[in-house]
Amino acid sequence: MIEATSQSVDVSDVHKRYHHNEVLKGVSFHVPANTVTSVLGPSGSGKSTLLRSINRLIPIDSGLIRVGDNIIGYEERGGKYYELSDRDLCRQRQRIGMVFQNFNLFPHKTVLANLVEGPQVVLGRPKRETEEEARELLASVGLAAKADEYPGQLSGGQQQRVAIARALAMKPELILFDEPTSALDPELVGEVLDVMRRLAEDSSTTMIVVTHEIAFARDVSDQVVFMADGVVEASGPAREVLDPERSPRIKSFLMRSTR
Amino acid sequence: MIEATSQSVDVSDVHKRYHHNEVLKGVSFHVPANTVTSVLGPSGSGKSTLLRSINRLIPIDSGLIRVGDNIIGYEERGGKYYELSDRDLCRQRQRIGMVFQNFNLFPHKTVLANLVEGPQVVLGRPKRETEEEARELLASVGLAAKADEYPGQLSGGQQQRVAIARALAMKPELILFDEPTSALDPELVGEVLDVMRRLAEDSSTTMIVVTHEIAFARDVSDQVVFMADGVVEASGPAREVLDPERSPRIKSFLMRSTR
Amino acid sequence: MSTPTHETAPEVVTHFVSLKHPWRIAGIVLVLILALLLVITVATNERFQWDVVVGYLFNPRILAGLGMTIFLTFIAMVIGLALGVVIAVMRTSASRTLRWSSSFYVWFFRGTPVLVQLVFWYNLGYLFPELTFGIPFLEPFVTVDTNSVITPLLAAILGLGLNEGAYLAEIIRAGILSVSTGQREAATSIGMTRYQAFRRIILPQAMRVIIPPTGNETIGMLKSTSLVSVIALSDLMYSAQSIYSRTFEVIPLLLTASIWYLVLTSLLSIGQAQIETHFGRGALAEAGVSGRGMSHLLRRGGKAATR
Amino acid sequence: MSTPTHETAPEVVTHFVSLKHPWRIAGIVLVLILALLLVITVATNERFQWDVVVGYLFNPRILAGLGMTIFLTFIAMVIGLALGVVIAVMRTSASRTLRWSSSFYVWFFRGTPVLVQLVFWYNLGYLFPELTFGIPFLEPFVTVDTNSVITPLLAAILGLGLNEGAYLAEIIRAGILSVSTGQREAATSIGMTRYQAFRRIILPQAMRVIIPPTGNETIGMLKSTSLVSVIALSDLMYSAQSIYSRTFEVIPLLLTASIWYLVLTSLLSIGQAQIETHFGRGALAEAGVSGRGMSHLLRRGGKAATR
Amino acid sequence: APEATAAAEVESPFQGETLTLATDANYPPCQYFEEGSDVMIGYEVDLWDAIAEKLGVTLEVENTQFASLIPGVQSGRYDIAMECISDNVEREEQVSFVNYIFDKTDVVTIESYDGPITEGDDLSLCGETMGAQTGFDTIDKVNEILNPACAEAGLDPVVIQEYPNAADTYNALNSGRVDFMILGTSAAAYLNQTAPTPINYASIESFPQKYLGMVVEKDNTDLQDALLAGLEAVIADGTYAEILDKWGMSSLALEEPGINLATTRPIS
Ligand SMILES: Nc1ncnc2c1ncn2[C@@H]1O[C@H](COP(=O)(O)OP(=O)(O)OP(=O)(O)O)[C@@H](O)[C@H]1O
Ligand SMILES: Nc1ncnc2c1ncn2[C@@H]1O[C@H](COP(=O)(O)OP(=O)(O)OP(=O)(O)O)[C@@H](O)[C@H]1O
Ligand SMILES: [Mg+2]
Ligand SMILES: [Mg+2]
Repeated sequence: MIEATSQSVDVSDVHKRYHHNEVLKGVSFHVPANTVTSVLGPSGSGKSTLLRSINRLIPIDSGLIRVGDNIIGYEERGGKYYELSDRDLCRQRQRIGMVFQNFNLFPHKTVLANLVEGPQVVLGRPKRETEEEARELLASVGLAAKADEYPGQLSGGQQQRVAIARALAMKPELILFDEPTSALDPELVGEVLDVMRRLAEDSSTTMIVVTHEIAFARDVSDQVVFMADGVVEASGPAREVLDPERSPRIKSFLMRSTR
Repeated sequence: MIEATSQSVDVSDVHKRYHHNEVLKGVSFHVPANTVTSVLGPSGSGKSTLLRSINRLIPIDSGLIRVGDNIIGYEERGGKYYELSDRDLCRQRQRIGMVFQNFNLFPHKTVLANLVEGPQVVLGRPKRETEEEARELLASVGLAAKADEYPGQLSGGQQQRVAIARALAMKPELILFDEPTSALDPELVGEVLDVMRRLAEDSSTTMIVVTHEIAFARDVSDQVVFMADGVVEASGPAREVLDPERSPRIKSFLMRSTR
Repeated sequence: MSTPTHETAPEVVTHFVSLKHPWRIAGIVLVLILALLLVITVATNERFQWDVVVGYLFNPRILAGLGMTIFLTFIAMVIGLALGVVIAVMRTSASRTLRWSSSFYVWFFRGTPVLVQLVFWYNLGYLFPELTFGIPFLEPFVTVDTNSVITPLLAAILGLGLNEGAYLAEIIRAGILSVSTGQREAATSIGMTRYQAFRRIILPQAMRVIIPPTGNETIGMLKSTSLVSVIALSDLMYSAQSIYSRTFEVIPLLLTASIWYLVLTSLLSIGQAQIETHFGRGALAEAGVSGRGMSHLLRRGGKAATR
Repeated sequence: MSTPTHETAPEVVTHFVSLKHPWRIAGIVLVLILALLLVITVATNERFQWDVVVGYLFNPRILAGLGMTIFLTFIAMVIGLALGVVIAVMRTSASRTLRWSSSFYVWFFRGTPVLVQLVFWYNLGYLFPELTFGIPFLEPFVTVDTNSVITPLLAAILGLGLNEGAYLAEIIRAGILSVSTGQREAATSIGMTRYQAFRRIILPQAMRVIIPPTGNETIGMLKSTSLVSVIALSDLMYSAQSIYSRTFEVIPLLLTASIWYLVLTSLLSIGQAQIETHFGRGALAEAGVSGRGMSHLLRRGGKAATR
Repeated sequence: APEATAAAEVESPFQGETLTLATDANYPPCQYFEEGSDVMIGYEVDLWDAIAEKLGVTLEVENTQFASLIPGVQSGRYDIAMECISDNVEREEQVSFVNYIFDKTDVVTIESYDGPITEGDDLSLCGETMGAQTGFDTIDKVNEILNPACAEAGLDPVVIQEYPNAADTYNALNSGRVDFMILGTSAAAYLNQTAPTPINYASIESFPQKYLGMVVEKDNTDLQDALLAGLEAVIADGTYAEILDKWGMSSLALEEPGINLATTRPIS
């Protein structure tokens, strides 16, 4: 087993616009290595866009994202930052996992093949070993029986769990979760969050989780980032940020959810 | 405005299998007209499959589904039930709305066009009127500004709200919601549920809602159906069904969620 | 783009250097040199006889052939598209009969050479001297001389159109396959009939995938029309051939024809690009307004600013 | 299927009547009658001279032509596919140069008739008497007589292959467009390079959409090979023509050729169906194991049981 | 490597060399493939063999299509092209001809034809539909000579339908698409022997004879002269007469061959 070493994340003054719609208006926050950060915020506030930027799935217009010692998309040589080629960028991304809001499973591959694709093709690890690990992962999210089915044959919640397992199979040092439990029933939410929590502790992984589960944000995460309208409205320890007295915005957000 | 008249739903002994996997193992329950029924249950228990069966998007293997006076997919003539042609089946479906778990928005049409497609093409209503109504609906789910964007340009939560609005735009007598608030933040969940509740009361619509929001099930719905493993484990008033003492299954389901 | 957007905290200015693409530059240079060489050799080579080429460009026979090419291509594609949609839908139908008969159609018309089909239609009179219309077993309404009904032009239209239908059916079927099941379910769930769902939801989304190969077929048809020479019609290419078989100016006349084909192809390509943009609306919007299909993901990342 | 599945509560037995499809039955009957009529007229019509048709089926010239047709089709499609993938990727590339030069390639090779391209390659010696290999501005390594390098076969392979590349590029591009952006993002997010993502995620999903039109192209190529007669090669159709130009048995020999084409097309269609099933795995599984693509939605609903 | 050829009877710079000759062997009796084999036969085949022997050269014969013949000769891929090609002034601007025989045009109908066409009465063709192979230069003659005559006589013109080759034309004749077809005299005689359905043929007076020629690159005068010398030798020793006799074409013999006769010695 490769020993994963955790990475800190530093987002500073990131801007991103789609045509005339400025989605990220200068987002900055810091995620220490080996911690769990929850990103909360209303729908459309730019949470998914932020995660995609950290992975450089979309280019940002300005600002800087640092993961560990690296600036995402660049490489330092003699004080200057050179843009990375596709190959090198992929090497950066190998250490960053991502669970998409709409899963994006590979429909032409079985569940098991979805999981081993990354470890085998990208990391070049042996078939036997990766398949064993994948089956273990599947079992831990309650899907041992579905290994040989295709994503199209799964229910929504099952697909979501496969997506989580696919990201974990790469054993990344940083994982970006985009609402990883939205399609799960309360019982499973608990189980899956347990899996994630264990992972965070065991293998010293840094996690950024976009979520609507206030409970998760409060109980599990070391830090909460509250986004609204493309900016970070508040960030810090959960107790502080999720204090209804802090801002009317957060108050109304929380009020509803505790109903 | 067409006055909608509500319909009762009667599901009896419905079986459905995919290859060797029996997904619905004899599901029966009754939904009185003009009530809200929540369907709860763990992931993979067959909730989505059930909703699709009610709409006859998938054929069932055996059993009977009655909506109002009609058996779905059949027509009574002289004591016998004749299978419906595609045309007549569509007439049945016009009165049944559906919000899909994965939204299934029409990606080649703008948000507004997604909403008016049904009213204009299926019901043949005038452009002016339907567009006005659609804009109102969009405003009520907080998306007035997104009317002319394409689904691909929306965030997950925005897409989900469009999907809800699209189903409501048809003013159906029965609406099937498949986890309609999974992608929404707590604040919006409240708003959208309000929209749905108002609808249920105002226009006497029958609603069946697959949901993971225990709070919604408890507060809003007249009846809760708890599914597990392809059968109805319990059904009845929320207070009764969501009583942890009722069965170990329900107990473990609820325990986690109230954490 | 690389200008600082926030004046706050003007710390260390980091220098960012965009990715260089030495191979790309080498590629540009190579392509340009090759293109230049080609243009020079072609333009200056006496053996191409450019004066003859230009002289024939508006020759009445060539223009008549051009007209025939355009006319036949247009008609054949219209018939082919109509047939193709029907057959593609039949091939994905629930009814075994419809599926089998449409598969048979595709098999038969893709399987036999157009040339043979043209000869067959043209010589129908040889095989069936009279055509009879009427209800079976009753006195026929009309009986006509086959050769007078099946004019060469009709034979050409039948031969090319029926044949093209089989090819386009496959293309449209592929298009239908590319649209996810969820889309049909969504259409059905708002009460659309099968026809409405196909017409308004499935087909418009399938179009993105249907158009490029249909462009191929149209451009291919421009050239296939020369097969009608076997039934005494003369299209663009055959007109050129019939001139050079008299004058022996083979290469110049082939060039004349090629120029016209290039003109037609260019017009079609422009049309194709526009139709593609039209049907790609949703996807293009997703990729950013100025984007081209999925290319934004392949494109060099955005520029980072100083911090 | 209509048997009661639960013995509990045997209430009123309701009778369900499946949907009748009178039109479908009429259709079956019509198709069968037409097919029968056609077979009878064709088989019994003396003018088809079936004895002659059969007599030529294994004629050595016909078989040689058949071999040439198969060989050229195979080579041209292999070259075409390789080129097509490269050009399709170039057309969706971020680099303007790559996009432009690939667009130019497609425009040029789709725009000029294959016949002209074949004549051009064959007569390269007319335009460039010697071919020189070497590094520019240095002493060339080899200088050879063009006509001896460009054999007729090489000219045919170049002409057909380069041309086919342009057509297949469009088809593959359409296939790439059919795969959602999310798939590429997902591939990228697990650290795949652009090439790996294309090879393992995009292309396999695009295949479903690529295969049917590629089948068209392959079958079209079987027939297009007859153009190589212009450069002294003789394929199946040309062999038939060269026989009937001596014996004047035009229709029987066209039938002989057609039979072979039908045989080849049938083999290709079977292959196509199997490749389609292979690449449709995921989608087929979704539609139920016994399903065919999206057809389950179109199919008559399941049977309801008595309650 | 070319095999040792018989000693040349005619002196030429090509002695012992290999010359390439291109043809389209789908045109009996000029040249075509013998039934069931790859052996090319025809009166032109006999003739070019005889000439090659006189010149002491080896011929490499390539079978191709018309569209390649002329560019092939011009590009030097081929030295000679022969396919019963008729000589005219226009063509001589592109290539040179070594003329070796006359040809005339015959009118062919199927045996069951019962229309107005009668032998010797050219105007009886007026108003009928004619099929011809594309590039056959008698088509021009119909347009230039016969149709004006028809118009003068107050008759409808001949309707012309062009087909890619003789067999396709014959097929159209057979299925009643055209009333008659025109063919070179020698080809008509051959068709009479082989056609699956019996035919009638008659000659047409208003169409003059024309020269057929071997096609050679314009500037290659050495080869033109050599071929002419070889041809003259073949005529002189009687082989020429023998060949024409064998193919039943003695009436078309050209006793005084020449180069580019369409301009240097026009008929009529
Ligand atoms: N490809 C795109 N083109 C144009 N606009 C886009 C695109 N993607 C996102 N947006 C816009 O950016 C804004 C933020 O989107 P994002 O997906 O980041 O929201 P989010 O915070 O993840 O919301 P949710 O909780 O609903 O998923 C939205 O208003 C959306 O309309
Ligand atoms: N097309 C299909 N082919 C095969 N199996 C299927 C198909 N669709 C659903 N299933 C199976 O049926 C079972 C029930 O699926 P369904 O989507 O109804 O679950 P669900 O209750 O909606 O779950 P969730 O809460 O996760 O959405 C699952 O085990 C799934 O694997
Ligand atoms: Mg989001
Ligand atoms: Mg579900």
